[in-house]
Amino acid sequence: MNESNGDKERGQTEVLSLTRKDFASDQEVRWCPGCGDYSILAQVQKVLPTFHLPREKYVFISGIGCSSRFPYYMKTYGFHTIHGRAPAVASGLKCVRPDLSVWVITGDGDALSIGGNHFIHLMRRNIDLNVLLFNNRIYGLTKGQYSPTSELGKKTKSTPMGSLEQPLNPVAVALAAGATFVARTIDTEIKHLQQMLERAQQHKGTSFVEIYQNCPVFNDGAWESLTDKATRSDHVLTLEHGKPLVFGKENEKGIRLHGLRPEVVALDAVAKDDLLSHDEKLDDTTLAYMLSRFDMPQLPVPIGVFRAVEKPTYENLMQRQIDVAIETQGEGDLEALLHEGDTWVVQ
Amino acid sequence: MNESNGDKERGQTEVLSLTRKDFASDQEVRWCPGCGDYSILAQVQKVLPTFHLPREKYVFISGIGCSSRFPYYMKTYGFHTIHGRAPAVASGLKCVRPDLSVWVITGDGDALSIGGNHFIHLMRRNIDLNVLLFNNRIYGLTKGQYSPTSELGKKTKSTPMGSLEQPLNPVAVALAAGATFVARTIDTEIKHLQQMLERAQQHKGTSFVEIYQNCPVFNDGAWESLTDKATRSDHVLTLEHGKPLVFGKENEKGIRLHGLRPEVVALDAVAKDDLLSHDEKLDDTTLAYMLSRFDMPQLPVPIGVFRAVEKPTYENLMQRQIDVAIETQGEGDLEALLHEGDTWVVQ
Amino acid sequence: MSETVEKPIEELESVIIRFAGDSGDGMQLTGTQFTNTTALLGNDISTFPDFPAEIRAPAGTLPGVSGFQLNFGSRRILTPGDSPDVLVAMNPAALKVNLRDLARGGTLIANEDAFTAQNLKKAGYASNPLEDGSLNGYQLIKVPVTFLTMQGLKELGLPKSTAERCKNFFALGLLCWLYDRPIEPTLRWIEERFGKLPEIAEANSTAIKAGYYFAETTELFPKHYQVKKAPIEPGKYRKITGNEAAALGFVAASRLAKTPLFYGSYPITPASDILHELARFKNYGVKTFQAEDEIAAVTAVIGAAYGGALAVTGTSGPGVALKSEAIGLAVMVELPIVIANVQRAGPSTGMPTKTEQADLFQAVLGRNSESPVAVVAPATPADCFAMAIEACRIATKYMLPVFFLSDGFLANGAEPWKIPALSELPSFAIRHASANGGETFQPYSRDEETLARPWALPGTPGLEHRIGGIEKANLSGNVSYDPDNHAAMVKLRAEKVERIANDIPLLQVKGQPEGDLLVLGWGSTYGPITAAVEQAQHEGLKVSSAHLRYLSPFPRNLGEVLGRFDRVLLPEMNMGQCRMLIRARYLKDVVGLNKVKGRPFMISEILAKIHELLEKGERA
Amino acid sequence: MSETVEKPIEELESVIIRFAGDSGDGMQLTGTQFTNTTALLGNDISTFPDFPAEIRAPAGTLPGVSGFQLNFGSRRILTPGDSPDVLVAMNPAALKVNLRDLARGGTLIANEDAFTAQNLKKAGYASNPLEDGSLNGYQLIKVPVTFLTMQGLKELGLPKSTAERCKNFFALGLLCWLYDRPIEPTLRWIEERFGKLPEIAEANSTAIKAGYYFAETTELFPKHYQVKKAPIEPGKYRKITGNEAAALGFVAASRLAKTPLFYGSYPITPASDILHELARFKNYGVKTFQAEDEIAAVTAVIGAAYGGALAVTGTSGPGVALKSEAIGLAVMVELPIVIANVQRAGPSTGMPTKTEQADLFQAVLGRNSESPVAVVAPATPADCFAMAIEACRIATKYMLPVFFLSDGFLANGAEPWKIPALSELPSFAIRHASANGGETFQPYSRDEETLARPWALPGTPGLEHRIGGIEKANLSGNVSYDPDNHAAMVKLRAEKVERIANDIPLLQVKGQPEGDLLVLGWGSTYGPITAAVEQAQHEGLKVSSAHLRYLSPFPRNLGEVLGRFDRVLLPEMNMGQCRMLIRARYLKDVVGLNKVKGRPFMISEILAKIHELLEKGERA
Ligand SMILES: Cc1ncc(C[n+]2csc(CCOP(=O)(O)OP(=O)(O)O)c2C)c(N)n1
Ligand SMILES: Cc1ncc(C[n+]2csc(CCOP(=O)(O)OP(=O)(O)O)c2C)c(N)n1
Ligand code: SF4
Ligand code: SF4
Ligand SMILES: [Mg+2]
Ligand SMILES: [Mg+2]
Repeated sequence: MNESNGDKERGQTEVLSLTRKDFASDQEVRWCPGCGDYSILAQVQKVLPTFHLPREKYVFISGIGCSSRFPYYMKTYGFHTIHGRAPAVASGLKCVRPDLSVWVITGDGDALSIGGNHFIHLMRRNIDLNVLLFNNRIYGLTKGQYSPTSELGKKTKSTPMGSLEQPLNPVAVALAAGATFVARTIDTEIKHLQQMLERAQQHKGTSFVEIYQNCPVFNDGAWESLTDKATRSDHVLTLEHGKPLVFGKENEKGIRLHGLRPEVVALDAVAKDDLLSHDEKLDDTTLAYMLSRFDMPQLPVPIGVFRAVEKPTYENLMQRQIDVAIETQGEGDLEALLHEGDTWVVQ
Repeated sequence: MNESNGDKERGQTEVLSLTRKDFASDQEVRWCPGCGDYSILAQVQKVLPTFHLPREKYVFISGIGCSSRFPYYMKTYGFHTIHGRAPAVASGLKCVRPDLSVWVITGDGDALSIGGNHFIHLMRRNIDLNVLLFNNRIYGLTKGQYSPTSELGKKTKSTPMGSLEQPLNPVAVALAAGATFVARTIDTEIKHLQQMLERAQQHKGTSFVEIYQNCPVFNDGAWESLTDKATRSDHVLTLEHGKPLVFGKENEKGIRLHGLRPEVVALDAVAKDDLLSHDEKLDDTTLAYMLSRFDMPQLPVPIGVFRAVEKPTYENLMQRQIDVAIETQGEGDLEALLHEGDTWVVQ
Repeated sequence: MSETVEKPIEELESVIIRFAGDSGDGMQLTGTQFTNTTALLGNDISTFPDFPAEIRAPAGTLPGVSGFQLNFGSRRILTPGDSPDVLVAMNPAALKVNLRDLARGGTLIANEDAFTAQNLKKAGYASNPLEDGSLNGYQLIKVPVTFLTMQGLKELGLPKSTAERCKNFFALGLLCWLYDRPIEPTLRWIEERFGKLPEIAEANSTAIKAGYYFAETTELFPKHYQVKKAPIEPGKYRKITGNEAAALGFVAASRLAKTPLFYGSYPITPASDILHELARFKNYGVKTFQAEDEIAAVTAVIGAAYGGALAVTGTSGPGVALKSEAIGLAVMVELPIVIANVQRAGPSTGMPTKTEQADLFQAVLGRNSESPVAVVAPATPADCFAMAIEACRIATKYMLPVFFLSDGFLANGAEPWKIPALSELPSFAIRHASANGGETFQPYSRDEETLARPWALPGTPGLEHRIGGIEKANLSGNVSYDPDNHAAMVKLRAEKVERIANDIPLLQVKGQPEGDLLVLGWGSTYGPITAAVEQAQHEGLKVSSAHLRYLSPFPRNLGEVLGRFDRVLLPEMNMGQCRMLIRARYLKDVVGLNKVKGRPFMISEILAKIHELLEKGERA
Repeated sequence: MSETVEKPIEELESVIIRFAGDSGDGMQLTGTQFTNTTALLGNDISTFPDFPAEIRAPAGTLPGVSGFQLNFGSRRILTPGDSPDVLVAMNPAALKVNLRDLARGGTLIANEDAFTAQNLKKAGYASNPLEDGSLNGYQLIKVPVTFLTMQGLKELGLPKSTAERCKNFFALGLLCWLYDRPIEPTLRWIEERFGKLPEIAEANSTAIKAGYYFAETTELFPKHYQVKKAPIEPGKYRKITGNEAAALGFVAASRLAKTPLFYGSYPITPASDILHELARFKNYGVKTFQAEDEIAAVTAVIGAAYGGALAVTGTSGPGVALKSEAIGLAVMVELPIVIANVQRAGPSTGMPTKTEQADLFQAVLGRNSESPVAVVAPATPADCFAMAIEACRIATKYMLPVFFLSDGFLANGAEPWKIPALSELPSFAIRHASANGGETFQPYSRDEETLARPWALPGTPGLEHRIGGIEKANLSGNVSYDPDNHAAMVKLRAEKVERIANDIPLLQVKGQPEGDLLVLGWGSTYGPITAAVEQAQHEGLKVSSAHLRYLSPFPRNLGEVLGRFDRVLLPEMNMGQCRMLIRARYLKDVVGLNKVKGRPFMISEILAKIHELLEKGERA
């Protein structure tokens, strides 16, 4: 967990020339063989150098879970906190250190079960953090209980006859809570995953990225129909801003709106102009919300950016109040503060 | 807090003849003069007798806050728990006692700040509880800090220069979390409030009712534009299942959809058929979600039932698994259980 | 102001007044104004408000009663006073709730206009106590306050309800004459406060004058009283409550440490006022964060500490319970945070507006596994300033969580505070680790003296490292499941706390350094204990007192001090929590005096116990 | 099975074997099968698995090593054993991690095929320990397990990886021969388990046989060993782990009390298995609720208790921290809940897969204000059954929260359990309040003996009442801020816990009832303490032992027992938590022996301390 600090004095040129390896710590990666977390780690380590930020400016903060071991593998600052609380720890950090690039790494249990409250409040606060939720629809670290994103009827150790709850849809919940940036991607979609990471980093405000991740040990194949070559193109809809919603092996299918009801149409029968178009910049979240609800078998599952709108960030508003207070009342003076209010002198 | 129990042996006829007074406990009501909570209490006490359930079948469970003192004033079973946890306490109770009519009383801080996690999980579990959220957009009991539903820029004791967070929309969050019944009403709309309480009681599954409530002491007039006679009809849209969305003093205005964008239109210019119609029974929550986002000044604020769909309740599914297990494995026998697995005899 | 014939004036050494009325009657304001005037006159003072639990319970009811007690004198005043000499009762409910505390033979000033049939019923009186002789044991003075106020304001032509609402100022005027306090400071205050509402300002000014002149004129008051200046240390003073002092202390610590303050909190009685106070100090760079719950508050604070802020979270007992898991994280990652707990009566929700000091166990021992922290406790409202700074100093120097244990009594109680010169404040420099030419950075290396690990801030080139709640290898900070490392780290974390004992003052004994009896205290019991022991010493008893402001670790000489006394009495507003810690550690048979009534100790209660113990044992 | 010439057989009193390999090597299975066979032979046994922290750390690495230790004998076996006599190491990492525990001169059976250059590197070996002489102090037996397994399975024509995966069965066969255990029980088990996969079944059967015959034939093993039946109490037995026993105990309590069980929990190591076990018992009417977090788990359980269920929540230390606030609510509303805490090493996340017993403070004292609860702690894995029932009995009889303090050592450790007859189980009837003709119902009236308030269930006509976390008026249960009532209620709640002392067994001393030294223990230290004291007694030392299974309240005679011994030694897997409680209460200078290494005590560690104390003091 140590770094030599020989690179203290490096200049901008060096920063520019960082590579993927520069972001790999000396700790052995200890996920199970075949775990989707490996790919996510690799993509993060690949894109970070392209942001031209020096390594010390990155902080990875996680809760508890398999996914939350992520910070140990990054040669940046890292904090493996407690279960569910990474969003709050990261919020405190970002409030006092807006200069840092802070990433929250969390799992479906960590973010949505024990951490659900911090999750929704982070979304509405719009603190400039990047949140990566590794959704494997299972509790990995505790060896396979169902999670808040597990499908109804899921059989696990804790639910031998099947679970009884409707799964939470992380994208829908984030949108409803007011998230300004919401995206979804898949561990195996390497390029797309990289793009989403870049978009998240570019966005000022809370960026939420749900990543479908496979847990080969406790929930193998959870996303198979989206990753399997044979079915992938019929089941995945890639969202692109300003573009009509099309999918299928030869982009032969599209989505049309019938009142408020989306339907799949064959492109040869329908003009492209009649298709529903994606717009990630809408202030109204209805479209994004509708898309978040698309699911198999009726509709393809969207990946990409659901929403990306600019709003003031919490930490900037916070700093602005301080600036205004100093402007109007003058920089605080301890002496004056102690002598504030009614005083009297005893001789 | 005591009741004489002379009515132990009463029969069905007596049950039928309960009145509002039978639901008032002997405790003095201690809200501030003019508090909106009084009206809500009165409506609850008025509608309960119409459900023809004996008093002992009702349980009111609350968290902490002004609103959460509610159970003390009901001559039923009552449990004033701890801050934010009423949904979980009520869930445990209902799981083991599906025979009871369990009501959760909560505030905007109680339900959405400290209790946000239990709130979303209650919604997705669909346990048959009635949740009344008294939304006064402020922390009343702790004397006036901003709450998760306070508007951005709210000046309070804890935010003298204004709050920094986008408010949460309770209806939108409940819908996104999968709530099967979601409604909204206003403390001063006595009849409508009563209707919503009735609908909540009729619904099997979690019924969530947001009640706009005025706190004259710390947030007076929060809902004024919706309750003021002069502006009310232009600002409030009453949802009715299967009916087009119209509002205004003389029902002269309606809502039309332009793609996914709702707009206010004058009814003389537009045919009623072109208006957006309400449908609370849709499995897809997009319409309900869109409505939940309606807000002044562009759009009127909807009250009424946003969604009411039947799904199996958690406690029934739970019981069903037990029934199936007993059917297939036989009623558990302690002797057999102790002797389960590999055993050996030592002579 | 005294144009009429002077009535005789009698000198008193000290007076205890309690103002009591409906929450709507403005008794807190009356009390505060009287206090401010009194402070300006140079008396020593101590005050304590007693709020109702409800925001605004129905007018005239018992739960709606609001009280404010003030003790002032020409000698040192250590507590708000055991039992009032004077009770001002603005309605029957106020009388009912407060009469039991009034000293036998004490003065009772009652607003007779409020003793209507309806109000009597609300307060549960069968007959009017002002008439039925039940108050014969007291000096009852019936004043038609409401009527006289309305009379006085008649000419202003105000709406009835507005005029009536001025009756607290009438009462204030009356008391001012009675205890020979000028009304000018209040007139000035009214001017400032209501300047923009001239009608209200005039009404209030008129009312206070009316009260003053009425008292001067009426035969109800044949004489009045004087309380001379107290021999107070020279200096500039202000009145301060514990919560105000704590807030100032945190800001001061931030300035002293040249480190911005981050305060994360979720509102809870009686701690919320610290948040409110700090939210005002934005021009001091203070960032306040109202979190979604206590868990978010403390974890955000841990994040802020990680980022290099002076990081403080504040709450009361139930909130600390929720924070326990995260405090354990701070112990493990050895980051400096301060947890201010303004204790209230429990368990569970308990009695939120009442005081208690029963969260000591929770602070010292209330986490999973071996999770040692430091604990400090202010002794008086003003001491909250000094101990808030101490908490910050210890946390940042030793890199660990520090509890600051205040309570409802300190938080809302007020006393005069001699404003310290900046030069008197402790200085504490904060050092952050920086890269050190090529050497491998060891996030869990340690300072030889304090055993603190380096505070290495994200953003510092070359110090990239990872921390977390899993057991850490010493030095490297890597995850470690090594059995011997774990044992070593458990001991290191405990030793770090123990070392603080070298860095805090020794326990001071007031009175003889050895003897029959030591009365030991901690936290807000300081006032009553000190007063009782001084009284006992005055009576010639061989009793001394000592006060713990550091609870973890204890001052180094505690064991030795205990050894010098035959017996040790430890009064606590709990069932014996500090007593247990001391008994376990020093095997000394410390005797407890335990009060869990949601109220501070009375001097007399402690004095009685001293008498009892010394009678049973030897008498000096 | 022994067609060849019989090799000589030697009798042993007891043997400690540790199986160690990569997590993928199936060592837990091997150990379990060996244990089951051994149990059927009538030996006494004790086992303890040592899981890696990672789900599946990379193959061949040190963190990926999984171990299983078994102690069996023809005499009473109290612990899984201090240091193995035999270590089976399936790869270099397993050797590296476990060698330090192997008894000097002990037998080391190594799978030499796994000692490849790559594996040696992964384990951090510079040279091959099997070759470089570094293992000279041990009896090294190198077996090409992988090769021999493949050979044995050649005819089955399986894919290489499938065949290779059978090597644990080969090793099992080998050990079976070596300790003269039949392989038939395992063959039967394979049949049952893999019946539907005949290929796998055949492969495994073939592998175990191959191992058995190889051992019988090879000159590597010139003799084998026999461990005779232990003189165990007659009866029907099964092997049981602490978590299994706890789950059974809760179901049994539910049946005994004729009250359905509701178990609310959030998964956490090492408590999750109780949830998994209970989820299987739906035909017993058990309702399990996997909550969104620990707070929801415990509050749902409070709701279930309110509704009349036997309500239990289970977790480990960090989870208890989160539950603290709600447990305080249960104290205030006096509802019966059981909190099962399967303790793990801390603080914070700590070492989740390792054991410790450092949450005693948290259980007894870890809440805001005065918040007394009862605490019980099982002494052995099987004792979890009895103490789970006790926890439920006490909670429902006294109407309060009860902690059940297990730990990782008990939870995963196994021992033979003599299955009790139903008639031997404690009976406990639960009474619910019912309306009582016209009388006003008092939800806070109390049973004279237990001080319990009535358990009045919603749905009962005529008992409508309100409860909550604000202080309650005695009898009526109304909200009360009355100072005297609060003091009385604080004392009542404490007294309720104290009264339990009349209802639990007295502390039993094993050995002389008085003497030089008492070794006192609680929880999972029972095994090593008892074994060490028996050994010391055998050596003629005047030492006795006593074990606390009730920590709050303590057994009534604890003070008296302590008084009968010159010295008291209290070994604990913490820094002295029980010791502190005892010192504070009885002012007895109890000596601690504290181990916080994530591992249970070794018998020798305790014995050494006994020797040290008795040498310093007088020798018997
Ligand atoms: C307070 C607390 N409760 C429970 C746990 C146990 N726990 C650790 S991770 C986890 C869930 C992990 O699931 P998820 O967040 O989906 O991460 P994954 O392992 O699947 O990546 C649980 C229940 C804990 N560490 N702390
Ligand atoms: C654990 C805990 N934290 C904080 C509090 C203090 N508290 C009580 S009620 C409340 C907020 C009340 O707001 P809301 O839920 O909106 O109810 P209202 O009073 O407005 O009806 C707070 C912060 C508490 N009682 N317990
Ligand atoms: S258990 Fe699943 S999520 Fe966890 S490391 Fe293994 S494969 Fe990945
Ligand atoms: S403070 Fe507001 S919400 Fe609370 S009782 Fe008073 S008016 Fe109602
Ligand atoms: Mg997961
Ligand atoms: Mg509110």
